[in-house]
Amino acid sequence: MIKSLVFLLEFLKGLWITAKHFWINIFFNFLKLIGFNIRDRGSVTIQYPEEKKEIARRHRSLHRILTREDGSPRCVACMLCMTVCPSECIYIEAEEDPNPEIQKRPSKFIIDLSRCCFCGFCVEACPEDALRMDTNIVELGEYNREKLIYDLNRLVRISK
Amino acid sequence: MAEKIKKRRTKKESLLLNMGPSHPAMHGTIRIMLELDGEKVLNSEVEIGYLHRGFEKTCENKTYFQVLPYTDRLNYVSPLINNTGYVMTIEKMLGIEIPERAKYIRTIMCEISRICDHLTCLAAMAMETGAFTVFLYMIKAREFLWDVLEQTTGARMTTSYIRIGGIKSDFPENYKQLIGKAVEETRKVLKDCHGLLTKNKIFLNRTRGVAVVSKEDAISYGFTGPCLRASGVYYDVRKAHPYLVYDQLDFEIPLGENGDNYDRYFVRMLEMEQSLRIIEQAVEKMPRGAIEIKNIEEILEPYKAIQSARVKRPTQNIKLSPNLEGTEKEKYPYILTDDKKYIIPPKEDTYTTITGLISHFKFFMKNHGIRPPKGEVYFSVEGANGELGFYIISDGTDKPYRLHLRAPCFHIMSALEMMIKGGYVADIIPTFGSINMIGGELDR
Amino acid sequence: MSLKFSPQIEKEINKIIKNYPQKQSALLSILHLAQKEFGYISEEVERLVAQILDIKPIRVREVVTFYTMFHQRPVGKYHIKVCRNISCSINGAEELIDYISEKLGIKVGETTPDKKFTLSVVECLGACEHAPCMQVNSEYYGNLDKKKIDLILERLNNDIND
Amino acid sequence: MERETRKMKESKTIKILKEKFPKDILKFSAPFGDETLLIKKDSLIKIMKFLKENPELGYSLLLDITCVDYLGEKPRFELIYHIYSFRLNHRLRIKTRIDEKNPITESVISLWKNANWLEREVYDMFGIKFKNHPDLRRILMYDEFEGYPLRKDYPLRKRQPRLPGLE
Amino acid sequence: MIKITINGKNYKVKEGLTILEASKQVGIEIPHFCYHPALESEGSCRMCLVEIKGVPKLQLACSTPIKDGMEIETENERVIEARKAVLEFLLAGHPLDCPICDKAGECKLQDYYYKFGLFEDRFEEEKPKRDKLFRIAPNLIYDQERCILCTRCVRFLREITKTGELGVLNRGKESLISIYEQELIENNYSGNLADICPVGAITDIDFRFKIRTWFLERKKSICPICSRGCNINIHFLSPSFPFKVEKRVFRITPEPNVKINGYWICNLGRYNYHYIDNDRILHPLKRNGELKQISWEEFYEDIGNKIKILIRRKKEEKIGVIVNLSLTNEEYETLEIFFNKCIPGTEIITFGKKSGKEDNFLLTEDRNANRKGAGKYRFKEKKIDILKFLNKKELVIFFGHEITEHCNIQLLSEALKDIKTKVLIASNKGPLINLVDYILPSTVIAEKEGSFTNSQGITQKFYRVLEPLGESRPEIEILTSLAQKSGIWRNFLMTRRAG
Amino acid sequence: MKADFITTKLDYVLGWARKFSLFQYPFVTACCGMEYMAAACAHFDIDRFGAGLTRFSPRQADLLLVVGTVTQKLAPVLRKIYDQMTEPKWVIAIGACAVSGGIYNNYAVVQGIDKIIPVDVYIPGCPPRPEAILDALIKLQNKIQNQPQAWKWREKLGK
Amino acid sequence: MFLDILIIAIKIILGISWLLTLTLILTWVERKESAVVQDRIGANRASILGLRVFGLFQPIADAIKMMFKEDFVPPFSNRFLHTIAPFLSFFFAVITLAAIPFGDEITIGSKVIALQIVRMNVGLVFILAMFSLGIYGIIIGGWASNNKYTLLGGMRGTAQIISYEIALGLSLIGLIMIYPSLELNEIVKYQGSLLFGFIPKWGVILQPLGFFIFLIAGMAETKRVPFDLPEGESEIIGFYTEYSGMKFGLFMMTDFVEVILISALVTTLFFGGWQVPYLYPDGFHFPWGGNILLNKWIVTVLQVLSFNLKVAFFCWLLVLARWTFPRYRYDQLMNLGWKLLIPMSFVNIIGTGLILILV
Repeated sequence: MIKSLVFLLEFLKGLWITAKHFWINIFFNFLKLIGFNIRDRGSVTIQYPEEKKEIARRHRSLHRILTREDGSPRCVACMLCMTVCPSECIYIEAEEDPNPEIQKRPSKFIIDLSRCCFCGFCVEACPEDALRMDTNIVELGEYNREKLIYDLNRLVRISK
Repeated sequence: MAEKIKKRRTKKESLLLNMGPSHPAMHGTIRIMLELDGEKVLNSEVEIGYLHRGFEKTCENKTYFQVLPYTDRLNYVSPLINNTGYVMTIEKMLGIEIPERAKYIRTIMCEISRICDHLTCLAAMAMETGAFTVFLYMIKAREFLWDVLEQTTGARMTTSYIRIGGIKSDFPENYKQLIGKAVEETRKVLKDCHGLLTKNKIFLNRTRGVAVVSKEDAISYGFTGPCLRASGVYYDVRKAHPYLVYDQLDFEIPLGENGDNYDRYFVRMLEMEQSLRIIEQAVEKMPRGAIEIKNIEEILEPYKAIQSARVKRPTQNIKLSPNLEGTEKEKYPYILTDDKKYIIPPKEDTYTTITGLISHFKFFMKNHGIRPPKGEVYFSVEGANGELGFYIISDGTDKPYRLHLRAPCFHIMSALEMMIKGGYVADIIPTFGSINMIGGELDR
Repeated sequence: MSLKFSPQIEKEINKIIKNYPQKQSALLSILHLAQKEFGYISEEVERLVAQILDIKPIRVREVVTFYTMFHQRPVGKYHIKVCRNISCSINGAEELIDYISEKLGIKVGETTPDKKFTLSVVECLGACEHAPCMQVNSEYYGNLDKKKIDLILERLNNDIND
Repeated sequence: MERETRKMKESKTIKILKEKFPKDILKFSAPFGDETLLIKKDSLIKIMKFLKENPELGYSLLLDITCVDYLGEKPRFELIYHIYSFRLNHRLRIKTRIDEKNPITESVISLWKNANWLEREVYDMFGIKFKNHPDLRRILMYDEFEGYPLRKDYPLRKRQPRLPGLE
Repeated sequence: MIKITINGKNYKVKEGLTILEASKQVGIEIPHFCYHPALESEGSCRMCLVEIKGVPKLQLACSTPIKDGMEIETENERVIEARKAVLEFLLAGHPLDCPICDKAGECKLQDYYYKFGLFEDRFEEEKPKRDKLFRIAPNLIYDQERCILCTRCVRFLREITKTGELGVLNRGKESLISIYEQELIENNYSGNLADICPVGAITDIDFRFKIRTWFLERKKSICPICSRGCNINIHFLSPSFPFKVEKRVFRITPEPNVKINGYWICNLGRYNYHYIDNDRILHPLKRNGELKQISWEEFYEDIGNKIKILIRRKKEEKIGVIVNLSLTNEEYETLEIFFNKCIPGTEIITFGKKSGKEDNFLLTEDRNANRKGAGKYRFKEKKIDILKFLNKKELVIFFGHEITEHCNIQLLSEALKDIKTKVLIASNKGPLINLVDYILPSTVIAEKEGSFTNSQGITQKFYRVLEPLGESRPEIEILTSLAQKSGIWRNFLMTRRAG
Repeated sequence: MKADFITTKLDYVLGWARKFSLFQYPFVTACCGMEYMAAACAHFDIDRFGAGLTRFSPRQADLLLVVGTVTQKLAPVLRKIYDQMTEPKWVIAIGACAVSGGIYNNYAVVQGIDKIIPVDVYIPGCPPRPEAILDALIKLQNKIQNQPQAWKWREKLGK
Repeated sequence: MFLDILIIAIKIILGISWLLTLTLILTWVERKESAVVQDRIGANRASILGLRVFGLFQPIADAIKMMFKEDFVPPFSNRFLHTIAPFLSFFFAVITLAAIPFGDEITIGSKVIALQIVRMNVGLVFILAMFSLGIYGIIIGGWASNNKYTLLGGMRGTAQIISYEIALGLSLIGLIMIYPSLELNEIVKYQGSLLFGFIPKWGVILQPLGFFIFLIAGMAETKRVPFDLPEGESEIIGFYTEYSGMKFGLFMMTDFVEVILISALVTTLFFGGWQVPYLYPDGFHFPWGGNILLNKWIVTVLQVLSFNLKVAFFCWLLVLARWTFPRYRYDQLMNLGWKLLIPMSFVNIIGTGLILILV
């Protein structure tokens, strides 16, 4: 009998915990509603499209290709990113550049985002600092699978 | 009379029920064929392999470096432990010693992962037994832990953070604060969950004495990790074959008594507390790194540096891209081994010197890169589910000849048929939850 | 090819060639002669020499560019050759080169507009004991410093006036 | 100090084994410090049983069974057992070679229960059959699947879809 | 034979070798840039320094001959230190070009730095600026900044081709390699310069930037361009390359074979590899008004029946076979069995490619890969009036398009008009395509195995390098399958077995 | 004319109701499930979009979330579940594996679920962040709102 | 006569609309409360004309969507039974409402109108009877779906409801022994009197054990966590696995309706129904003296409000419990019902009897 009383108490304790959460959250949510935003209390929910969770500086998000001063991509098509990419989502074709200092430039640079695993190896492999994943764009959903294939132009445009 | 009843019983048709693979409690990757007598399980057959992604075969076609992301996705709840296990196996082959700070960081990361894993496991178990709120609390705590991971590694889950020869990057500057907050929040949640589950009569009823695995059975089935310890066997790779800095830290291995679902739950709960202890100790004891010693001024954009290095090597510090933060040259000696053959050279060197550039290319090019000596090696770490062992055969090239994973939950899953036999249909769920089946690791 | 050696020199060349078992070995001597004849060794001269010796002109060019005493362009009256090899460099040759070029108002390899001075930099002159040193036409000047150079240049300048 | 004692123990297992089964052990090696024994295929059960049941050794935990395909070598396959002793705190690797033409070996299911699935996996991935196995079926792949994916001569990307239109 | 000691081990080697050659023979690699087995050693790179006991200074392995009892150390600290120093000097002025350099991956600088160097770059001075896009030949680009002045190229042109277009100009740090004025290297072996350059200074325009070397695999084969039978390496895209690319073969390099081609191949053989991927016939085609794709089975059925009928009607002479001179010995043997032995009476004529110019080195006049081999099986080129030959034939089988080089195509097409069945077995598209009814894809050399007998009479075997493109099949397979369908199978088998 | 007006209004209302009441069937198999959990939980709270209710019966679900790798062995199951769902239904492919096979380009994995079932929104990422999942949900809601709502009486009203 | 019918019709309409509105709100409450308990926010984006109102429109969206969802009948099953099951379930749940009083009688003119749809002297029995009829919906639905899981669910549900029905009934016997009538309004009225002069004679005070048993058994009747075995979302998915669209919606609504009804019953039987302590038809009369006299309309409003507030509280509590506890196992549930609740209710009956005899 005492045992079952103890159990009953445990039930009540459980209810007490949830009720506590309930009332505390109600209280602080109400405060938030009328304009007093007390940090770290109340619901932790981030109301997504309006407010966004701060993305870490180091976070690997959508790729972009950086450009030189004249707007041409910094990439010299060394193909290291293509080599190291474990998901084989980067494809590059190279061509000659008349400038002897550059010599080589990508004629095709395709990232198939649908395969990308966001490991960041391509960024680590890039010896020219041409590729970065610091756009903080993570909302990459598309209606079409083809749209997930990013070509050179699109990747360059992101950085602007 | 009794015999007659028995006879009639045996004549009775039993109900065949197919559970999974797309069953809410089967995590999408398990199928159990049940032979039921009412709600009692007479017999069962567990079918796995619905998440067999060809990990081992794929790895045979990838370089040692490229295998890293794949290891992330084995036990995807605690990727950093997988990383560590894989990387340390390679290190054992190469005979590299890594810096002390890197070891501590690895330890902290592993323990955070372990907590995440246990949280997720217990959350799922609780959810499947109906305690939805506990699930949400635990995942909430995990979110705080993941914040630490995200700030440090650049990804929330699949981090690819542990590297052959060390780690990818040093902690961010505010790491103490971050970890402190995560630990505090986790403690809070654990307290709540203890209140909601640990002594709750319903939960006790559901888990106590259910799916009991005796010591002998546990060993015979090759259990390791929390499930083995729940059966009362003292075996933990961290204690038996200490790696990283576990021998320098003070922690205990909680043991269960009965080997039932409750013990498996409780051992995990206690282990999380131990892990929190380990994290706190490690943060205290960790040797200071460059982030704590020097204030690094960032001056030059990398591209400018590359441009000017064509003429003359720039002398200013280079500001790395945010993704590469934590890998500045000053930090390198603290987080990576000094054997240059197996690590990516610091980005500053790659950008500005020919030697760095050559090392960089050598690391990344196919058929170059990391090439361990010929031979075979087995190394294991204490994964969240048990002994996570990597068996790698190298043929001297830059790709593993064979890579085999000793998946802890594979062994535990093989005992599932035994564990659910004679129980109720409803018992399958907490039992299944308590063994923490992770598809990626089980099916590989 | 319109360019030709004078018959006298041609004779001399033939004589020199005979001294060697292989024709090509006479290259150096013939180049000396050629420089004497034409003042400097132009592309045409190179081709001429190559034709005489039955070798590729590039070999002639190799020799001509290797030795600093051969000029590929017309030089001034005084050809100043400053050593920039190790001993001299350590002793400040670089500075002196800058100084001379500043003083003469020309860059290395150029000739003053009055066709008097040509400044060039050369590898070791074999006078390391006097480093830094330079050679003007066939004369050596060692242990140089700015003062000394002033003196030498002044003298040379005056020399012309004489 | 501790390490030394451990070394002693290691040699103890090997010593006992070498004494007991002089003819069955083909090769002893310790690559990267892991003690490895290559034994004859037929004496597998014998040695395993000894290792498990000998009170001095007590290798009661079967860590893993796996296989390697050395395509082009003879015999082609190598079975690898990792066992662990709580008593000695020691891991041991037992290897045995299996011929391509007759890939059958004895099952260790009578000693360890987890051998059931482990051997099924080896069967599934390499096509090695185990005698006395109660239920030798595919475990990770589906029944319609032809060939053994982890063999070296199976192409990485050869798909055998269960639904049409998946290549 | 004399005794020497290398790294404490005793070896017996032939007399007269240099240390480098001797250690290479016993399997010890000494790093080198300027040394090349076919060229005279110059000793300009200083990479091959080794220590000889009793000699105070380190010696050049490439130019020091061995002596009896010599004790050589190639791996001790002093040697490694010296190598490091040499490398450091070489790298001091080297541009940061790995990303755009085609040599990356097979560059000796990279390899040796990784193996012996791994030092920190201490060079903080300005790097020299030079000409980076210097065209030295129609097919070659020279990068002066990358050059380490090993002079392999200069020596190659002087010693092997004896044309000597290149020279080393200036001296000291100004040294550079150059052509004379605008006189480009225009010999038939210039392509080899890109191969022998140990760094990326000389790059081949044909290969430049097409692909990175680490994506390529190489396999040995035989060059089919002339009757020399040079041994070559075909560099093709590794099967593990994850993307689908039309081009499979990216370059051809020589495979050393002292007896035949030494270390070299000519430009003709080097650059004429496009036939492997371009203009290929991919599927069996049949003309029924217009060309339509058919299956191999259909073809075997059609032609087999035709042959069967002709044999039954004892009109073997109505079958005409026109063979070229680029098939393998095995194929000739099969042809011989098929047409000469099993269907005696068939008329066979042989036409090869027209002869070209020979140069004095490797390239021969005869542009057929296997004239000698064909000769062995009695396939000899004779002057025959083709039109006469074609007269009153009912079935003609062409192997290759070579016949069109020997006759007026107008006349040929007219002559072919009367013939009922015309079959072409060829790997590439050509002029005959419009004239025949059946077009069958056969494989190119790189896709089949067999052997060639070169003009010197050496028979060389080669193996399959690439998978056949499309539905193409080796001729030997076509003939065998055809034999099966044309009712001579048993005979065919027996003769083959007997042969 | 009037009928048209009514149908467009009804279309709008129906679209509104449907987009805010997406009962989901999570077909969770692998890694992305962890992020999906995160999206469903306190910090991101997918319930805010009215898509919080998970129905583990395909009959009741409107939205099939394919979360994680689909292997060849699992493909028939996925197909069956899609077929079992009642109209109207939508599919979101979450994660690289579901979209295209991701890093697993080998013998065991289906290279994109769109070869088995039609997909409305693709989310790349391995795994995608919860934000990406929520964003995709908003994109799907837009799509639902703007697409014609097929319903029984549409034809009767004279289209 | 006509007036009577009109009044009853109005009452029925009012009652049902009250119930349905409350149901819809309860679905919202369920969502929001669970969210807040779990540190979330919960559905709040369903907006009409840009107004979000804390997601209050969410239930509307759900309802509209479900109505237009494809109606699915599994092949090889009885179409009629499959269709009728949810309606049965819903009907028997809603009809229970008839006996519940919302307030005291009001008098308009000469007409005395009970704030209760039907006043019947077997109210309590009627309610119990209707509750137990509800299982037909479940078992028919479970069987007609032609699915093993639904069958399991249906069987579980049947067994559960039947066994808890007993406990539910027995727990009330104590009350019946005390209260003078089976008519619910009478019971409520009785609870208006005071014990010892100051404690309201609410059922919970007279029958704490009975209340406890009734609450648990009532929760079990609603088939919600921790007693949601027939649904058992993560085990057997539930007896309505094969239902889609509005039929499924009906099952869901039945759940919520039952929650409301159980709350209403608890309120009525144990918490004084519409009674406000010390409130009499003419106003407050506090036992410690002092009166506040009120208009009779205000009193009525207060009473109805009080009833609604109490119902709301219990709804809140039941929802809270649903989000707090894990789920029972089938055999444990049976154990709890048969071995704990039923004996306890017997104890309760005997104890009550003894006390009644003694007092």
